[in-house]
Amino acid sequence: MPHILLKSAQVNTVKKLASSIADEVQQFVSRHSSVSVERTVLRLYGVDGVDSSGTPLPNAIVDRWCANGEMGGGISRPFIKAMLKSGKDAQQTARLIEEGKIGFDKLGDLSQETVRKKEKSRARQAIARLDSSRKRKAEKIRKIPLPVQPWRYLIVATGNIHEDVIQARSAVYAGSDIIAVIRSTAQSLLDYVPYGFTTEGVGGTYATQANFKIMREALDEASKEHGRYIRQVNYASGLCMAEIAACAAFEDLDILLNDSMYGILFRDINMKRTFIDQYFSRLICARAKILINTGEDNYLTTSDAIEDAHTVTASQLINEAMAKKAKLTDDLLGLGHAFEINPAIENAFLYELAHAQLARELFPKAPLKYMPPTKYKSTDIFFSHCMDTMFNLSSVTTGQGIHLAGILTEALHTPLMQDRFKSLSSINYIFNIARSLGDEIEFKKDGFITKRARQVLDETEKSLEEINDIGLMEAISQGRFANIQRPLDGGRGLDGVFEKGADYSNPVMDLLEKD
Amino acid sequence: MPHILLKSAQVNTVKKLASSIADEVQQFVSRHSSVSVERTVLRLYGVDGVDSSGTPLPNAIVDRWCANGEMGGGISRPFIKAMLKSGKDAQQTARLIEEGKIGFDKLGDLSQETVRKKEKSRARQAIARLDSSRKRKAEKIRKIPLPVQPWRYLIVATGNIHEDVIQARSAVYAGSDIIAVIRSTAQSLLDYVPYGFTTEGVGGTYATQANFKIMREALDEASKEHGRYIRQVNYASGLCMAEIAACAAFEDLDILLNDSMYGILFRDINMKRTFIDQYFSRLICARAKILINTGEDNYLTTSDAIEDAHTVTASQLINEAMAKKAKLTDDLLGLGHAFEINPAIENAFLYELAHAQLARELFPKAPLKYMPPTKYKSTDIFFSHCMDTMFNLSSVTTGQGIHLAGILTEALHTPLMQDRFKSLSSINYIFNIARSLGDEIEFKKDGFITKRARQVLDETEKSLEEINDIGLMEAISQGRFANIQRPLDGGRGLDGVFEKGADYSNPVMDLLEKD
Amino acid sequence: MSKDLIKPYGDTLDDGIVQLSFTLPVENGPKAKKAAEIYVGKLNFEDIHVVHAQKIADNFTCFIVYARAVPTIDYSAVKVKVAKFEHIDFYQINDLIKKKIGRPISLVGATIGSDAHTVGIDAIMNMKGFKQDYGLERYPQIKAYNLGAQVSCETLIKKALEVKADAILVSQTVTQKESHINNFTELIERLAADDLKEKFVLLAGGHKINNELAVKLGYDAGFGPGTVPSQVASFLITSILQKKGK
Amino acid sequence: MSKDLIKPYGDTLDDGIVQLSFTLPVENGPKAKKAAEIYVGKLNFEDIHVVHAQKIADNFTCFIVYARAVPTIDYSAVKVKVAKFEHIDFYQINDLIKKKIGRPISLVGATIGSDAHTVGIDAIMNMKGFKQDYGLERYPQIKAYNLGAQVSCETLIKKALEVKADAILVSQTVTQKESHINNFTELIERLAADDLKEKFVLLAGGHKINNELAVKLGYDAGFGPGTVPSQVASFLITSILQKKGK
Ligand code: B12
Ligand code: B12
Ligand SMILES: Cc1ncc(COP(=O)(O)O)c(C=O)c1O
Ligand SMILES: Cc1ncc(COP(=O)(O)O)c(C=O)c1O
Repeated sequence: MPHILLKSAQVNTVKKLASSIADEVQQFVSRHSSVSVERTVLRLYGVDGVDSSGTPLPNAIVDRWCANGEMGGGISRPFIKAMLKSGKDAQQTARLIEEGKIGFDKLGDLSQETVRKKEKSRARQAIARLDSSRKRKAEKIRKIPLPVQPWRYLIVATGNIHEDVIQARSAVYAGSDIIAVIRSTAQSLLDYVPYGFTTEGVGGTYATQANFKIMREALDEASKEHGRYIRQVNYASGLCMAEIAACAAFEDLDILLNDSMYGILFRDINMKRTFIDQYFSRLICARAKILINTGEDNYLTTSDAIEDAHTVTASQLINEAMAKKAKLTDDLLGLGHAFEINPAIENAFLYELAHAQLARELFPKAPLKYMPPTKYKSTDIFFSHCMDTMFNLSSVTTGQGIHLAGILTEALHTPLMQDRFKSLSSINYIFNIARSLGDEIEFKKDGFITKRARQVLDETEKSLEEINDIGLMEAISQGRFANIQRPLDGGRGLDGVFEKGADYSNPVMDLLEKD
Repeated sequence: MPHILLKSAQVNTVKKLASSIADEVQQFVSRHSSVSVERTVLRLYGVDGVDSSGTPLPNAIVDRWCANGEMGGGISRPFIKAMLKSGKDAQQTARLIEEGKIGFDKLGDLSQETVRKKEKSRARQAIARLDSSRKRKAEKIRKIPLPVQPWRYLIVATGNIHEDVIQARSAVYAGSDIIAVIRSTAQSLLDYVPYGFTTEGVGGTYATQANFKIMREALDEASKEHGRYIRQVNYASGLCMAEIAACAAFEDLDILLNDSMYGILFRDINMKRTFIDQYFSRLICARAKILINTGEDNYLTTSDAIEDAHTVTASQLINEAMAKKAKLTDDLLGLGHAFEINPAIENAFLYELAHAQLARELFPKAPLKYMPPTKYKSTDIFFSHCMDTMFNLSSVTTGQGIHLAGILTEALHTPLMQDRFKSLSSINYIFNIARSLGDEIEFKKDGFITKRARQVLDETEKSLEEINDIGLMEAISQGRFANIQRPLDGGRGLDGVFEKGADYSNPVMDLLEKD
Repeated sequence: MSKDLIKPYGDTLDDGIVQLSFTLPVENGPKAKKAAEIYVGKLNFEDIHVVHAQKIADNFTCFIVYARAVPTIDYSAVKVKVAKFEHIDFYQINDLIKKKIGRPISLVGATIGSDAHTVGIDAIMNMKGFKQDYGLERYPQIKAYNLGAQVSCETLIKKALEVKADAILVSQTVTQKESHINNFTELIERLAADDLKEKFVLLAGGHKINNELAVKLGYDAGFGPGTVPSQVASFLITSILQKKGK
Repeated sequence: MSKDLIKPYGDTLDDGIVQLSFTLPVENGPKAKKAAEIYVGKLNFEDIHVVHAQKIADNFTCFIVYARAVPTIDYSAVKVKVAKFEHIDFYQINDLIKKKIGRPISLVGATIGSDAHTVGIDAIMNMKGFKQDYGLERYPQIKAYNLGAQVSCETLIKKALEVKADAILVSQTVTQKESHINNFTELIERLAADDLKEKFVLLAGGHKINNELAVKLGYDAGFGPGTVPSQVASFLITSILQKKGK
């Protein structure tokens, strides 16, 4: 790989600044929980399914518990009490609560000791479930190896999980290494995880545990057929980050879109809610070895890729710092960035190389997620195909990790089966003919590319200093990312946030934080 | 530009070897002439038009003169005698000869002195005509500047010169800098230059002086409209190299395809004939400042681009050496090469860069002609478009001169108007976003690219040594270029070759050689 | 052939050449190619060349075809509804509002439904504008309220009434399963139900919107890709004056 | 819908989606776009989206269109003529010739007319072959004479008679203005005139040739892109044996 030789002192400085910014957020996070964190605890304890009106049981239970008033203690203790009372497993207990046969108001007296013990043992079982998913995946990868990077990431988005399977198989046939099922438009705004397999969605297919399973089975088959392990991706961001992480872990998903700020900025979800949820969801990912993808690429769809390049880098550093607090290791950090410079700019490709290489060197061990051009994609599909071809070249040259396939019809529609094939033809071609280009060229010392990368890092440092001074929440309120301003108490989901009481109990989180 | 640092001693060696190879050919050339060289003399003296049966007058006259037997002396002297006899200009004299009113057998007695004087003055007028074309072009370029390199070269090939003009205008609108009118299939096998404008051709449009004029006028208009001087190209190779050069000069063409070996290898034209004709045609080009394009790219359509890369380099060196003997200066040497490596080869792009850069550094002042992929173009037009995109990148990165546009439908048909537009969109995009890439990267010292370039040069040196030992004509007989064997006395046009007598006279050539 | 009869042009007038690409749910092979050829024949083409056939999944083959289209159409008979207005500039627009209306005009804009795309409506409304053309918020004579994305019809109408808007600007980007049509229509129906439709100039916009579609759906005009704010403002002023009968 | 009725597939069965690209000889603008839409309608499409319209010359506009094709075809009714032979390998072919014919077979091949493309015929005939498949010259039981390109029909027939050829192989690459059809036909007519047509197995090949076209023109078979020599040899042996009634 060519190098831009970052100053290591400066790298240390920016990493420290990011860590300090994350610290402050973490202090807030540790004092709070949310309804979806609590629902996640239930899911991890084994609650699933829907009630008679179609509401997912975790929601139904948490709603009842909320109605009961005393939220500061968390759902774990009262639910475990109910289990002790019913003498049944979590699922059956949940049913009893839902049917009104057990009420949170009359759980009776149980010794603290007994409850705590039961909580611990349930929590350990929950962790064991995450561990077994991690082991199953490791075993699969031992048998059917991972392909080389950059990994070719293709989306499917028909709205119908069965149709998605057909599309996914086709993509794998053409060379894809990773299949992402895009979610139905605005699922991130739903304060529950839909249940069961689904065949109706706009712009994508609902993320449900059943859908995860259907796709994973298809991909396991495809992995065998094609001799490379095909990873499966879904999206955690939204009002149910941790719940989706749990469902994903249960079904052996490999990657989740999981950004500390995407929901805030692009879905107008309340920032407190988001920070709380992302932390727990990431703890789960870390344990189940689910790689996370962050969403910095999105910034460049609303702000300029040259002018605001440093916001991407700053956000990557913050995402990294927060991820580390949630015990995610470098190999699980699919930090996002994108090839989004206006093609009318002279030497745009040199800027792109500089930005991509900067990310590469700042996070040398992370499997960076690299997003293709989208904003400047033309309805001239032939021209768009050229842009993707250059994106492919930039990716393989700078050694990116997760390569989101650019699609020639990006400016028109979600990809047709043939669009995906055309995209992969270009990717396969470029990755082959330029496989070692990065190893065989150097960027001129103090040339344009090196200077540009340094400039972005300087701007990042400055920006992080400012954010550190005012705090991340204030920075977001001021519109420092993606040119989007979000007030502290605005957006959806704030009503689901609560302060932890002195008696708050979440033994799953405790265990995840400990080991 | 990145560098591969050729050893200058080795560069000297290969240039000397090529020069020595060319010397031997030149010795042969200077002892011979051909019917088409003689027809060219007539054209330069001012003979044009056709006889009643449609045969071009230069052919009709030379045929009569041949029939008369005494060819060793050349056409100049007898024709000048006829002019003196008729007291008319060249054209009228030619008419009289054609009508049988003047016979070559009865030109009467004229003092050597008188004839020689008249020959000289006609020759000087001929040269003046070439000079005035050169000056007109210089003047145009003074007013409407040349665009920057790489120059975007597009072909038109409808068969109908008027339709070609429409296509050419469209290409210029989309960004083309150079328009080449491809010739009708097999025109190179015609032993005459067709006369008048033409509307019927297969695979291209006949090269005629009238067609040249029509296109030049259209391009002059387009140059004005778009503020850049648009060059015009046609093809000299074939049985009429020098005649086409003369016609092209008369109509202010800028570039001619003019290779010392193309006709031999790809058109099965006799090698003696070709060597003789190319020399005179190049003298004319040098005088009229017509840039020549050589055809080494064609080799890679029949032999392998990696295995036989050195044949391209060897041929470029030979073409250069021969061109220098014909007084062509570096700025007129559009030596050919091509992007023709099998895309299934790993790191094919690195090989391409190495080859392109080698050519660049071996001929630093020549406006190299760079040919796009053709052989491995797929009928999958989307894939082919990606290949062209990478070709465009290689070109701008290694600083090529004349950039032949790759067309996505290369494997299907001669370009449609919309194909040309799509091609130029890619070129314009790449040239803009990667304009300075070559200045900002370096090839690793002793890395793959450098080593590959050196290997090709080593193989070239070896090959030139062998060719120098056996002589170029023998080398061609053995199939050293393009894997095509052509015997010394095989192929078309040998019957038009004759040995110069002691009294051979060609005052135009004398003047061209002198100044 | 009269000079208004046209058909596609490859490299010769009326050669009819068209490039097609599509997938058939069949396994690749000579029969699949033949099927593609027959299929394209049914689409009113002749001289059909299936130049490329590529398996892209089990039982799916993608084709690239060149063929000559047979029909001609009379170009002189082609009619298209364009939004009618004179495109004037920032200064002229402000002047005109001052002179002819005598008070700043008021607008609300939003992306409705679950569509989260704001870039389109922002391009028209935000200060900085689009393609070197100032956004509507920058016009001294325009009070522009941009509610952003994911806005319900209810909220939008409420705001429009609250600020006494002269016009409502609606953006839609997601078009899958006709969701834009549904959302545009919902707004119109709600306005109609409350008898508010005539109160506002109604504009629709987005990357797959054109004037014809918008008018069909009941809007006063529709604007697609490449629209600049001053075009929208020009149309608005023309239209508001018309409504006022000036 | 019976399971043999098919239509194009975008991302859902029977959605009919097709991509088209073509040029109309009109100046770009809303009317041009509308004309493109109407035109595609005449080609039996519905739900037509003219997604891109681009001026490519004065008075010429290039369009990219996505639309849903209306017709369906019955795949079970699609019939295609393929050259009938069992594809056997180098050794089997030589064996078969030895056993069944008892002497080496003899072939002449050439690119006829003014077409200078030899790569295609060379791929089939030259020693080194194509795609790791030996060329016909390499077969001990085949005497293959490759005359190269730009060969006249006369020369080719003369050579075929001279070497007592069992088969004649003809290649054509340039197809503009139907020049391949003309050349192929000329050869057939000359052979017929001299009553030689039945004397040889006649093969046609080239980058736009398929079996159907070749058979229509009077050849025994036609071979297009991707053909390897052993396929040709396999067909030849089958066909020669048939002629001999073995
Ligand atoms: C940027 C972008 C995003 C950003 C949006 C950020 C933001 N704050 O807006 C992010 C990353 C968040 C995003 C998300 C998604 N996106 Co999106 N996105 C795009 C993208 C790349 C560019 C759109 C854009 O900004 N264009 C630039 C603006 C200026 O153009 P414009 O919108 O056409 O606006 C102009 C005119 O139309 C007009 N105009 C627009 N509105 C109005 C209104 C009025 C009143 C007037 C007068 C004029 C007017 O004026 C504007 C200026 O000229 C396109 C692909 C592309 N290249 O087009 C996909 C695209 C639009 N997205 C798409 C999809 C499917 C999604 C998702 C649903 C994917 C998913 N399943 O997760 C999500 C979710 C979004 C949701 N629920 O709505 C699809 C839509 C497919 C379809 N036709 O239905 C596209 C085409 C990509 C694709 N090929 O799949 N996206
Ligand atoms: C190489 C090449 C050349 C070389 C030819 C070198 C040579 N000695 O053959 C050169 C550079 C000389 C050349 C010149 C020209 N070419 Co050329 N050329 C090509 C190119 C790039 C590749 C063709 C090729 O070699 N294919 C590889 C072989 C292996 O494939 P194939 O021919 O299809 O053969 C296979 C099968 O068809 C079959 N087969 C073929 N013949 C036979 C015969 C039998 C009996 C059998 C059984 C099978 C068989 O088996 C083969 C192996 O599978 C194509 C573009 C492309 N990528 O296809 C253009 C192309 C064929 N050329 C074209 C043209 C127009 C020309 C010129 C006329 C251009 C001009 N006006 O100057 C000239 C002149 C040639 C002339 N008069 O014939 C056009 C043809 C357009 C058309 N459809 O009519 C093409 C398509 C390029 C284009 N887009 O314009 N060309
Ligand atoms: C980090 C992240 N999360 C989630 C999403 C998708 O979110 P939604 O389903 O809300 O559209 C994206 C889309 O690009 C993303 O980058
Ligand atoms: C040097 C040279 N001359 C001439 C030609 C064209 O020759 P012809 O008109 O004989 O096809 C080419 C074609 O590529 C060429 O490279």
